[in-house]
Amino acid sequence: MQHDIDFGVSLYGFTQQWCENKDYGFDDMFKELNRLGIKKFEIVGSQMFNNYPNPTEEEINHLLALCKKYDVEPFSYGGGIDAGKYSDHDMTDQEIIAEVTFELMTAYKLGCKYIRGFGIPTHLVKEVARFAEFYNIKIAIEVHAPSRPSDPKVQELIQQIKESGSSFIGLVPDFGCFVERPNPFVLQRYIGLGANEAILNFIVENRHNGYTEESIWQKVQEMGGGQTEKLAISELFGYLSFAPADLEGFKSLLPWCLYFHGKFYHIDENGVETTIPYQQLLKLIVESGFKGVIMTEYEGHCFYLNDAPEQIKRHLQMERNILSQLEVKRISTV
Amino acid sequence: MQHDIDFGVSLYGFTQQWCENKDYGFDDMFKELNRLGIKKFEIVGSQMFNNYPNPTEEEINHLLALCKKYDVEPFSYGGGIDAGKYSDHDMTDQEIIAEVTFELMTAYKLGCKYIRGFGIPTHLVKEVARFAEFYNIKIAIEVHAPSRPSDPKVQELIQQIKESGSSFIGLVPDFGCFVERPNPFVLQRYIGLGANEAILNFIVENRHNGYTEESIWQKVQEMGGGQTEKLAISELFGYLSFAPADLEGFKSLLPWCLYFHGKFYHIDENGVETTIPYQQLLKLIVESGFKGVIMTEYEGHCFYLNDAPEQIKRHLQMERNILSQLEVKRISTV
Amino acid sequence: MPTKFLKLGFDDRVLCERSFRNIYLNGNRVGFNLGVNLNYYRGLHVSCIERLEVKVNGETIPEYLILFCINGKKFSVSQLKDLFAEFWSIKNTAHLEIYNYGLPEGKHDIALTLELRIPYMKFAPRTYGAVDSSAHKKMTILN
Amino acid sequence: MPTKFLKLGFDDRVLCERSFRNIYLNGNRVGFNLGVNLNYYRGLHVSCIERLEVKVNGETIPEYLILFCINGKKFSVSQLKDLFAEFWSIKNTAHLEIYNYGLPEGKHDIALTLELRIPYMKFAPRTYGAVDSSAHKKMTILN
Ligand SMILES: [Mn+2]
Ligand SMILES: [Mn+2]
Repeated sequence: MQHDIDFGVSLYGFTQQWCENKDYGFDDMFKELNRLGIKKFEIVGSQMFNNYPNPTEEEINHLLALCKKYDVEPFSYGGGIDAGKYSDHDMTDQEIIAEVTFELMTAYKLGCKYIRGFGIPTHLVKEVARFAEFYNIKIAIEVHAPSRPSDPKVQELIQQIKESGSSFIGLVPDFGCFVERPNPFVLQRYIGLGANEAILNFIVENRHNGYTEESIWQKVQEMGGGQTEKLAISELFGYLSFAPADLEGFKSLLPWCLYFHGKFYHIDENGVETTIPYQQLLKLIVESGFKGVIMTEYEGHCFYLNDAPEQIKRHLQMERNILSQLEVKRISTV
Repeated sequence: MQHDIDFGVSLYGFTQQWCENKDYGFDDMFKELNRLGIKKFEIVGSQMFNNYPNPTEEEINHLLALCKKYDVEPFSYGGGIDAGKYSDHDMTDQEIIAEVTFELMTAYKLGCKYIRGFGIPTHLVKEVARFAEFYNIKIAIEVHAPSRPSDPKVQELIQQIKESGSSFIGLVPDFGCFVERPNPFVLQRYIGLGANEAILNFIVENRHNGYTEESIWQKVQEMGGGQTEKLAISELFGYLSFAPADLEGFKSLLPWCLYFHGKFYHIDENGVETTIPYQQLLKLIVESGFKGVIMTEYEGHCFYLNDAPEQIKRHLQMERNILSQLEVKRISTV
Repeated sequence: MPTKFLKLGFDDRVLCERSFRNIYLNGNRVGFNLGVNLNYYRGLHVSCIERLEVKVNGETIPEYLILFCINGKKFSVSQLKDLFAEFWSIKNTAHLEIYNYGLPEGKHDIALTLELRIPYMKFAPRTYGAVDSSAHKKMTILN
Repeated sequence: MPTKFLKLGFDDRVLCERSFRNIYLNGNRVGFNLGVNLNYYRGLHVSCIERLEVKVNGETIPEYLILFCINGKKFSVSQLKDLFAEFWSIKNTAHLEIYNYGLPEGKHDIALTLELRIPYMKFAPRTYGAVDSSAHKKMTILN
């Protein structure tokens, strides 16, 4: 292989089974990893531990014993700052640092070399890097939809990371930032829940026509929309946001990327994610000289098709296809 | 037996071993009960459960399994209302009722027929009786030093119990109410901790000379007393309070007594508790026609003599001696 | 991730048929138990519960009749907001003990309103995304 | 039971020699662990802690360097007052993790100030008895 890209799978991809099937557990997920030939995985602490932010020794040991049994390895710990967990105040900076430390402690026990950081305020980046260094664990702050790489706050984050001079803090871009159009399954789901198709089309067409989430909800109500249309607005302005991919912005992130969240929603029988420009993203990653991991992060569970194993398999195949084509091109142009 | 008095032992008596010896547990206490030939015991929830006020199923089941093994039975559950557990407010009436319910739930799981109630406000007596009836468990509110039976608040409590018309609420007098003089061990302990003997004597002699805890502390400071003398004042005005026994008051409690806390501090080789008038107390109990249990409650652990098994044995023997003498008298006067 | 109002499709797991049962004390029916799971992809701190209401056959249960039971502990509804140290995980069923003298054998219409703050989805000071974990089901209770 | 100021004689159990040890991360000494038991006859809710201070060889440890660990959870000292749902039982050792870069091998003078509200000993609104569970010991740490 000319490129130095390795693959991992986030257990987050198995959300539907995890939530719907009481008996579905780490065993089942690790068997899938074995079938996929994947060793590295990410685990989201608040999703899969019963005690959070401080999983018990029993929980940690249970997980590690299964890792050994199935020969898989916790690569990254999906952490986060639950800044709103107190009912009487937002977390103070000191409380946030404490939470980061808890995530570091858990990642340390798991043997993870990386943490997916989320909710770490930009002004704490340098302080957080100090703690990460103690633990010898790198914290990758996630750049996630509806943020886009060119957003001033993302650029300010890069500036702080740069100024820290620390190799223990960096970024993990989530490819959900580059969704270019709503997946048809998303719209079908709203329709299934009773949304009006004309109103849905209006929302999609006017997503970037100067509306805020509030003003379009106002408008949609006038058109006769209700709770289902409100859900659609909230998601399409939120984690299912879409827009022409901000590839220039992505390039500006690349020097600071520690790994990538290969977020995707659906890959059809042709092996293509039709809403996220994987080909362009992977090309930029390879061109940047990145050595490391792309973590497959399936989020199509929001369509409730219960198809994670097949989708994750297709995703890995798609990535390998794209990378080998890039390889061929590179060789042929040499 | 002409009297209908049975005996039980409160596990509270084993406090010193429980606190000082990490490995000392229910097994050890139940073996003592076996040696003493005692089946009925009381357990204080906040002392012996790791989870309180809601012990886990595992804790309950562990205890019940040992009860079966050693053929002993939880007679009464030592409950209490931790009205000050919140840092921002004293418990509201509704919160107190919830805590009473938790104690009832635990007692129910343990199979206790009685609860030692503590901290239940007098105005909630009738309400509490309703809940006790649901659980078919009788709640005995403790009358404890430094309260004395004749105190207006105790008499008001009796009034409320009477008005409730419920057989599910009553009293458990603690014989610590009838300590007539400080035990020499108490004073020796203060001296061992560095207290000035003259000041100690002053405190004891003036305990009932119109001083409050605050005013005598003022005076003692003027005499050169410090933290150890403060501890002495606090205890001698508190749980180690003493005064001529309020036997008339005790008589007024008797119709409402569900069981008794046979509190004691030290029984010498002659088999006598020299500070509490057991002979008179038992005589009044027998004369009242009481049928039920006196729960041996050793508190001499505050002298750190590590002598609970021997002391408890002496206490039971002392009670049996007194009762059989009363019997002889009764028979000889018939 | 910032999405102001979320409702996932794991509705069916919220009201737990298996743990829907009456509570008896000494042969008297005193209440019923309602097992509740989160309709979300991750666990949440109990303090994130912003609204909890139960309707049985159209009638709202008064709050003071409800105990919220989780991690072996029991709480009143008004205490929930303070429980930042109690985690309600995805695999962990919370139990509502509802002391309304229970329900007669048969089918009942149970409507739970359960709204939670999403603690990592901060939009502004004290303003967070919300997830709707409400559910509505006809369930059978056996005596 | 009402006694305003209590100090029992189970002092020796408070500072736990066995769990007095340095904390290492990747070969670097980052702090030390101090196991603490209650000097009382019963357990108390963590919210009853009214004062907690540690002096090492005469110097007070700043509060922000201390984590209070109990029941598998970790808290800052300033959070303790809110933890009415965490019980600190007699048989349960709490651990203070103190991130001061640890202590050199050898004997150290450890002084713990620990005062707790006695929650059932109410004298007046918001006025309760107090128990002093402080302790002072010279203890040996091994590297
Ligand atoms: Mn992601
Ligand atoms: Mn007593």
